[in-house]
Amino acid sequence: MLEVRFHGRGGQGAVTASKMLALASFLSGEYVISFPFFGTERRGAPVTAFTRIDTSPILLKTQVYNPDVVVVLDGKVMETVDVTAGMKPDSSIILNSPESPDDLGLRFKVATVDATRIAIDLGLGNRTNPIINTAMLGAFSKSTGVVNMDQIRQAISEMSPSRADVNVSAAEKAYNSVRTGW
Amino acid sequence: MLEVRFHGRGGQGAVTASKMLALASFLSGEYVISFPFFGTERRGAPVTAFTRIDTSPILLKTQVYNPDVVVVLDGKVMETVDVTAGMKPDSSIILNSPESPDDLGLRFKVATVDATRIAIDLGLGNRTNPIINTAMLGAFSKSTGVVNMDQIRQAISEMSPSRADVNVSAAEKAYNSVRTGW
Amino acid sequence: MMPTSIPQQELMEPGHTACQGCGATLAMRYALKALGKKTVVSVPASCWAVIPGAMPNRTLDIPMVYTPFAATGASISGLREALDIRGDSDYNVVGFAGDGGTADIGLQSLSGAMERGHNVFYIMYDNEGYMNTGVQRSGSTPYGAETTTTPVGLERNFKKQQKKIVADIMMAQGVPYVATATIAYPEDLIRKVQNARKITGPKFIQILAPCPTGWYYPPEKTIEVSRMAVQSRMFLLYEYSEGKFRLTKPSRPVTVKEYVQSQKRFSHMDENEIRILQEEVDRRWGELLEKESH
Amino acid sequence: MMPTSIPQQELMEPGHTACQGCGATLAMRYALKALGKKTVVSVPASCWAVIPGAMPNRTLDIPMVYTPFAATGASISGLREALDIRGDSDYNVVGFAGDGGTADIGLQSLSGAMERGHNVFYIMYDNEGYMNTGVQRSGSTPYGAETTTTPVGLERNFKKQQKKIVADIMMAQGVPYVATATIAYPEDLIRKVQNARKITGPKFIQILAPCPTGWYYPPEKTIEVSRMAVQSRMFLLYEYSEGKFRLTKPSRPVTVKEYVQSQKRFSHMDENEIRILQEEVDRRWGELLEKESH
Amino acid sequence: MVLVPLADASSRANHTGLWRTLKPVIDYSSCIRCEICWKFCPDNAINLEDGGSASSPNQKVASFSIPVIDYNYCKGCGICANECPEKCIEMEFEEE
Amino acid sequence: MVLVPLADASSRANHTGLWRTLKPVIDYSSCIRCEICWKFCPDNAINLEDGGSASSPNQKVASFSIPVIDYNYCKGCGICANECPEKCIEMEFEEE
Amino acid sequence: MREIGSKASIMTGNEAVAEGVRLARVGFISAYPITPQTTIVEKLAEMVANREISARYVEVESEHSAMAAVFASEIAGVRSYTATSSQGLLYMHEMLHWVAGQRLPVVMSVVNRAIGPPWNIWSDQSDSMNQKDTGWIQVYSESNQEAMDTLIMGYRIAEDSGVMLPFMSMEDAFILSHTSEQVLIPDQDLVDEFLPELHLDFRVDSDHPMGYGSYSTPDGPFMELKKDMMDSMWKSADTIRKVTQEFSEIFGRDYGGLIEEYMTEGAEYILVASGTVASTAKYVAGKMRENGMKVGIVRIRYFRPFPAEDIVRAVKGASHVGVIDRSVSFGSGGAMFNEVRAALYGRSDVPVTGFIAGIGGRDVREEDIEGMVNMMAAGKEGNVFINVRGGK
Amino acid sequence: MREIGSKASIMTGNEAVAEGVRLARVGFISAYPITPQTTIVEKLAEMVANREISARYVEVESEHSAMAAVFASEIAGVRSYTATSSQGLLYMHEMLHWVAGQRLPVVMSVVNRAIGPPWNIWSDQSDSMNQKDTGWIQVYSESNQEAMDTLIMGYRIAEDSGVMLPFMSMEDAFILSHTSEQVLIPDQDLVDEFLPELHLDFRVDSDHPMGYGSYSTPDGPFMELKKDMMDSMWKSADTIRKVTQEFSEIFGRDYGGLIEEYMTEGAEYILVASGTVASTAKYVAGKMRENGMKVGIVRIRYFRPFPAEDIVRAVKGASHVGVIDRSVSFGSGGAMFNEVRAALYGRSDVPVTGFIAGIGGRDVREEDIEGMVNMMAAGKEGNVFINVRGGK
Ligand SMILES: Cc1ncc(C[n+]2csc(CCOP(=O)(O)OP(=O)(O)O)c2C)c(N)n1
Ligand SMILES: Cc1ncc(C[n+]2csc(CCOP(=O)(O)OP(=O)(O)O)c2C)c(N)n1
Ligand code: SF4
Ligand code: SF4
Ligand code: SF4
Ligand code: SF4
Repeated sequence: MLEVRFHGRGGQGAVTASKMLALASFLSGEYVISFPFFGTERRGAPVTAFTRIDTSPILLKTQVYNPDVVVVLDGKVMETVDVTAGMKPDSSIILNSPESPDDLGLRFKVATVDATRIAIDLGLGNRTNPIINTAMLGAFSKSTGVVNMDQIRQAISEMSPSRADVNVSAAEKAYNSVRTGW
Repeated sequence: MLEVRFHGRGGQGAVTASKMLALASFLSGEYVISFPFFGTERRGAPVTAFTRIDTSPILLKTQVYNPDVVVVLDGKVMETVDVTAGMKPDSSIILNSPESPDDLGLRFKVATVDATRIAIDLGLGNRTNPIINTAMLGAFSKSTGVVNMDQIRQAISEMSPSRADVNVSAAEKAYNSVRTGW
Repeated sequence: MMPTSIPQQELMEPGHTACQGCGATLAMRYALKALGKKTVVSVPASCWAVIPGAMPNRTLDIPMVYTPFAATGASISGLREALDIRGDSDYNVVGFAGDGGTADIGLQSLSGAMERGHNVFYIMYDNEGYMNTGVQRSGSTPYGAETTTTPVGLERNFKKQQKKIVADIMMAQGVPYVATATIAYPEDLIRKVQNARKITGPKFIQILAPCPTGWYYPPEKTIEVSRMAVQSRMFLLYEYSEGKFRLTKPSRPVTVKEYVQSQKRFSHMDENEIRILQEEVDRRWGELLEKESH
Repeated sequence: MMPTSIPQQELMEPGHTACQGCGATLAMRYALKALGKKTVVSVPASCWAVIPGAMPNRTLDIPMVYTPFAATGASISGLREALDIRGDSDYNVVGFAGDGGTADIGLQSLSGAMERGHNVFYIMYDNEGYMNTGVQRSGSTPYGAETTTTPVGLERNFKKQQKKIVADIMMAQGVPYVATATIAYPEDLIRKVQNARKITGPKFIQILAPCPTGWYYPPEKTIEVSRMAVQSRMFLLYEYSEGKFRLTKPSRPVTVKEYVQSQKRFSHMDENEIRILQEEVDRRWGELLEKESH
Repeated sequence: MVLVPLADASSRANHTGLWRTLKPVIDYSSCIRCEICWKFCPDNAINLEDGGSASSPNQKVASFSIPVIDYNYCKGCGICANECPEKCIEMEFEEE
Repeated sequence: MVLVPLADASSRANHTGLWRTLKPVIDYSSCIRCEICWKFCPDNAINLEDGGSASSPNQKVASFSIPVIDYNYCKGCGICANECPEKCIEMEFEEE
Repeated sequence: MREIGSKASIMTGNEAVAEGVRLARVGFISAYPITPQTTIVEKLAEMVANREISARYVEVESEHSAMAAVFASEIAGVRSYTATSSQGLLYMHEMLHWVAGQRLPVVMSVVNRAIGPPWNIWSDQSDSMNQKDTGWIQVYSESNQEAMDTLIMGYRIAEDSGVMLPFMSMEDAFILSHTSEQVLIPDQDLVDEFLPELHLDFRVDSDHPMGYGSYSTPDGPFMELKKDMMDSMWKSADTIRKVTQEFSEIFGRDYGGLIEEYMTEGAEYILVASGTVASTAKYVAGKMRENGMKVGIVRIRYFRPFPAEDIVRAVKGASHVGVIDRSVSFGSGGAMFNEVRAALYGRSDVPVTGFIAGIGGRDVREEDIEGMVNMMAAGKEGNVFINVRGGK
Repeated sequence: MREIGSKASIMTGNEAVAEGVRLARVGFISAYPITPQTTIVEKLAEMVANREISARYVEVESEHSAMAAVFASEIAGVRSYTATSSQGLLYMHEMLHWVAGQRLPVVMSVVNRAIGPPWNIWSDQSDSMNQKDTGWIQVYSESNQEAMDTLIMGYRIAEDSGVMLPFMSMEDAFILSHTSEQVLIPDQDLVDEFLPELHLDFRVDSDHPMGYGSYSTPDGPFMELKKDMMDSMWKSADTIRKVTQEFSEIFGRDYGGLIEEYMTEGAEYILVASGTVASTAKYVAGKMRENGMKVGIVRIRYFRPFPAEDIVRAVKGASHVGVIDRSVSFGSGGAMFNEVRAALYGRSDVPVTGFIAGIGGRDVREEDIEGMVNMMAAGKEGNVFINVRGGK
């Protein structure tokens, strides 16, 4: 069973990312579960979401306490939330950041991708609200190998059929540009 | 323990009569309980009330099924209600009626009093709505001997202080004119 | 003299258990004459939930749904939609509730149903108090009235607030058909219900229905008191239909004082209190006259 | 140009959790400026029950009682009487509720409190929908708006009914002080609350409070949208005080179409639908002008 | 089948005439058949029965129907007597 | 004593400035101290600080108070920038 | 013969309750009428009008609002009272939770009446039994005297600083509420001594602005708050015993504690019951004892907190226990029956039979109680409906 | 690896429930929004707007009205649906009784959420547990698939001519309602075969005027009506078993019956639980079994009718039974804990421990469940709060 935790802020699509990942894995024949940790917070406030992936039905319904992978959509969240909480020594963390993994000084396996840049370049959202979740999925695919790009493409076209192409491009760009520090 | 059941129609004061009897007995140091059988019926509809009198606290909270005394404030009730239901062979029944006890053909101890006449003569209520409950109590006192007129007087002045005098007169008149068929 | 023009059809049967001289029964009787047999009525807790008698008795020749006290508006919403789904759009769906069940505990449900615009009737029979529970104050009780929860006593705690007039609230909410009526004028009442039938959408009719038991007057005076309520302008008859407002101008006006003196519930009122009431009556009369003028 | 005349005192603290550009917070902020520190506010389920943040946070410098959704009117009745019993008659007792909590589930309790005449304020912040639960239709949602329970879809199921205007209902019920206001005009809003303070008895103020999250416009436009609502006459500002009615006649009128185009919730509307809305706006404007004229 | 709280027996079985203290009696010789008593009876205790034109008692007659009180149901409220324009209904004491 | 659900800690502890994506920056040289930004800020994130008459930047000055944004709380909604009559508030990108 | 005190009188249960409210110096009353509660609040309205009590009385537009009004007045620190019944109690269900969760010592009278449909204004306990998990202390009286005394004790118990939970005091519809019997009215002085003024240390105060209620995340103190309510409810059992004891010292009437044991000494058959049914059962037990049947009665006064230990102790010697429920819990059996069995689990092995009786005001007669004992004697177990017309 | 049917998809619990409503061909929907139920009715509103379901959707002004509207539509013979949560469920308490008492087979979804104050939108079962005696069948699901399937079965069960009781189907807040997982959507044809059209033989009809509800005196059929409800509720257990079996034959998913037994075979420690806590407990049981702890789980699906017999049978071989309540019953202990002990009374003598966990959305973690088993192994009894911050 693989456990993934997403961090972002309200409106950035962390919950959607968690669900897209689940869908992509589901499409490859895995059992999945994806859920947000819901607050009553408003647009802009920190948000967490979880995905579990397994080869048999998932009975465990708790939150994810020891994620195998952590995905951070917005570095600013790290100012208030300990995104590394519960990470195991061999867990990895994927960050939306223009910096290189090594510059971040985290004691885990770190990957970075400049998802905001990718989104803005492709016209996904705007500078205030770039839509970065598909790019993060591309980075996830490459750095973890858990789902492949075909499945991600399929998941994107199911969940956002209207702008599927651009989103797929974003995922691909991220797939190709993610920098893994391990 | 003495068990009494009152029959009348809504507005005639059967419930008050039952309570006055309880008060009179209470004043003579007995334990008492007095309660109506409540319907949702309106003014004019048949009404039943009960009184229990005992020398020790009354634990029995059921309706009265086998009354020692039945008091009927309005003969018309007898057209729909079996006022003699549950009466024991030696139970007595006190009726508001101008007739003599023997003319009524009931197989119980019967007493009659023309309470309506007494009330109207004394100006208690009017012909449409004569107030007869105090008269019925006078008749009850005389024919059963359970409470004496002093206590009835006291009960009346506590419960209807404004027209106590006339009501006491009614009770006395009834006391003196009740005809017992036993 | 011509005999009455009101329909002969009786959809309320005798043998019901209302008090002698009950005005609320007449409100139902007349309303059903105008509505006809293809009608279903929802009745919340109120005298009218008791009037048909205990199970298994019914006194209406139409289906009558017994509804919790606060639920009339919602229940007619559900009935209406379900009958339409069934294809029975020709049924009249009617909520029939007392003033407590309308002005107080049922107001929200009423307002919601009206706002949603269901094709329903809501008839409020207004006996100006909670009568079934033994005469307590409602929002629709008029200023000055004594009830068991506004006992006069040493503090003179009669009802101090003016009557909340639900029909006015319904107009303010934009209900397409709103009317007031009373049992002393059955022809008017029936005509209004018939007019309401012509409108698809929500319809609200408030019927003043005097209650001898709660207003403390002899039962034979029910019609008389109902008539005096109109003549004294204590209860104004109007019809508001799709933006048009029509006010009945009663002949032979009676003073508020005369009206008030016809019922024991007002018997404690002094001149000053009667004046306060008269002034409010005059004010409202003026207001509604104005309203009619455009 | 003179700086604003509104009171400097802040009784709402920063650090609350409202959305960016939330109009409802401004409604509270201004209201408290007018009410001052000796105020207790009862807030039912709504955005405002969440805005102060999770326990142990509070964002107001006055006591705030969290109240079940349907209970605002009754709770201020109890608070008022109890404070009077305590001898604290100088407190302002205020119900502060959203439009869902006022026009729908709280209407009954509101109407009851007003009818009984307690010396209380009821402030409805009107963001025209159930926002805390994610933008559902309320009775106060205007005609034409899309919400999650009135999704347009193939059937064009946007809200089909005209807005239920609670302030109008309150006037019809005879509440001594009724006013409408909006956050784009804080001076007007504050003056109205201050006027209301002069009246002993129930006071009702409806404040239009645009919601970027539910109306789908960018957060920086909150004041602009609030202003346009008045200029387009979609939301009319008035004050009704002890029988006197005063209507604000907005300068620089904007069409309903322009207003509607400023928000995505109306983006599906076609010319005909906009016309229906414009007609209703014109009708009501005429009606209130009339009302003012006597 | 389950038991459902339904009520389907006509209230006609309930003879509320027993509630009566005073009894309305119509003097047909003055009755003008205006139907007012029928109209205002809250207990539906007055039936309009076909009287034929012949039975008209006087000039003012307004209808061919005769109001007949059904004492099984009349509760004796007195409204009919009070409203009768010709005052031809008398409220009498019930004989016991 | 029992536990009662009471909330008595000021929300000031909650730095909602973190929610911000865009950051309003006031150009004091054009600011006329009309207080409009202060008036309309839904987050009470603008404080009026005493600026003294001397610091008046230009002719149109309306008050002696200078609006100062408290970035601990400003969520970056942009209302102040939008309403500023002199357009002297710029919404800038947050540096990371 | 009974001694008559100078303030003895006969009065209905509802009148006695109203007297209790007066004696407790309640400051704020809000209610909505419903048969058979109405005469309580009518009486109180009259007292207010006649200055016999210095309280404010507000008649609201629904029971939800009645409870909301006393919620708010209590939070402002004023001793508050309401009363209701049946549908009215159901209609305030949400508010019951709210008042308990806010730890407000409101006292309410409930006149136990059946739940519709069909409408039925007569006695059964389904209304209050359906509120058993709302966080209110619940007590059933068997006489008018007890109803009045319980109300006065109610404020003492509810307002105890270690309890701070609302208090629901039950009377059976009509059988108590509208039944007149003798009641001794205690002196106001003594009551004042027994029941000090309410002092709520968190009452609304603009000098100490707080949020009353607030919201809590899963990691917030929500679960701790609920556990504290649970703990306080359990601990209230001792407070109840202590207060009942103190009451008996001052006023001379001893109600025992959470339960009353009647002839349980050496009893073979013990019936557990509450309200007026328990009173009748005591009467029948007395009669049956005379005929050699060793019958005893455990009268449940407090159903919340549930007196598990007391019951276990009381039925120890019995060879068969019967539990009378005057309410229905569809799909489960009698609620009291279940809780008694749960309490006895692992502590007893006598057979326990559940009797469901008196629903919708169906009278529970002497012969019904005798029948129950006889069924127990015959070894009958399970859930039995009493005096119900058979078949369909 | 799991087989993917052509109609498989991932969706949230609320989406799955909305699909169930569509498949059940509901005709009338009325609801009021409340987190976390909202997305069910939003989805339905969308389906209606997009003609994916031929139902009318009415958004009313409160939950009391939502239930009143479906009460009325159902009495007119139209299959009806509503959904709510927490405070909304409490607010319709009176109407719950009314719908059950009128014998209307309404189906409702309840998204289990905690009760305030303080406000808390997260999961616990206090809301529905407080409605346990209202005459509704109650069922708890552990997965989105089960939630959808249960809804469809619900109409079959509720509308059975021998049952005719309303049906309340629970989902844990967020943990199911907002969690996405795979769901197989059955074919409409098969559902139509399984679930025939509603035919209410007493539906409103002006040709057969009747009073619906009426009122009853104590001597009227009131008590008989309530007994009939009780009987029907008990008998519904068989209907549930039969319908569940038939469902499994048609759709290939077997939910067992009123309870699910998981690894109870030879289990020493059996935990009785419901909802998603039971799912997690199953996971933990599997892990502990691997470590040699003989743990089994009894998952209560139907809490009403209470599956007493099934539970007695399932726990027979255990040496210690634990019951997890995700709700609080102040002054009594866990409600499931009590009913389990009542059921076992006289039929078992193993120790039974009550665990109260997950209140207000407090996560029930693996270690919490392990801890419970360890406490059982250590012989701990009574009522234990799990994962609560200590002291005060
Ligand atoms: C929730 C609820 N509260 C209270 C009652 C008790 N109740 C039944 S009828 C009634 C009075 C009804 O008054 P109104 O609506 O004016 O009708 P009326 O009795 O005057 O005809 C009351 C208070 C109830 N049945 N349900
Ligand atoms: C009885 C009840 N029903 C539903 C809810 C859920 N609920 C909480 S806030 C809310 C919406 C409030 O809308 P509104 O009053 O307009 O205020 P807003 O959220 O828009 O500020 C709803 C439906 C609740 N808390 N209680
Ligand atoms: S109390 Fe009044 S309204 Fe009710 S039945 Fe009697 S007369 Fe009619
Ligand atoms: S949803 Fe709207 S009203 Fe609510 S906090 Fe956000 S902006 Fe304000
Ligand atoms: S007295 Fe009353 S009930 Fe009898 S016939 Fe006349 S109007 Fe009808
Ligand atoms: S951007 Fe918004 S929150 Fe920030 S200072 Fe300006 S108005 Fe206030």
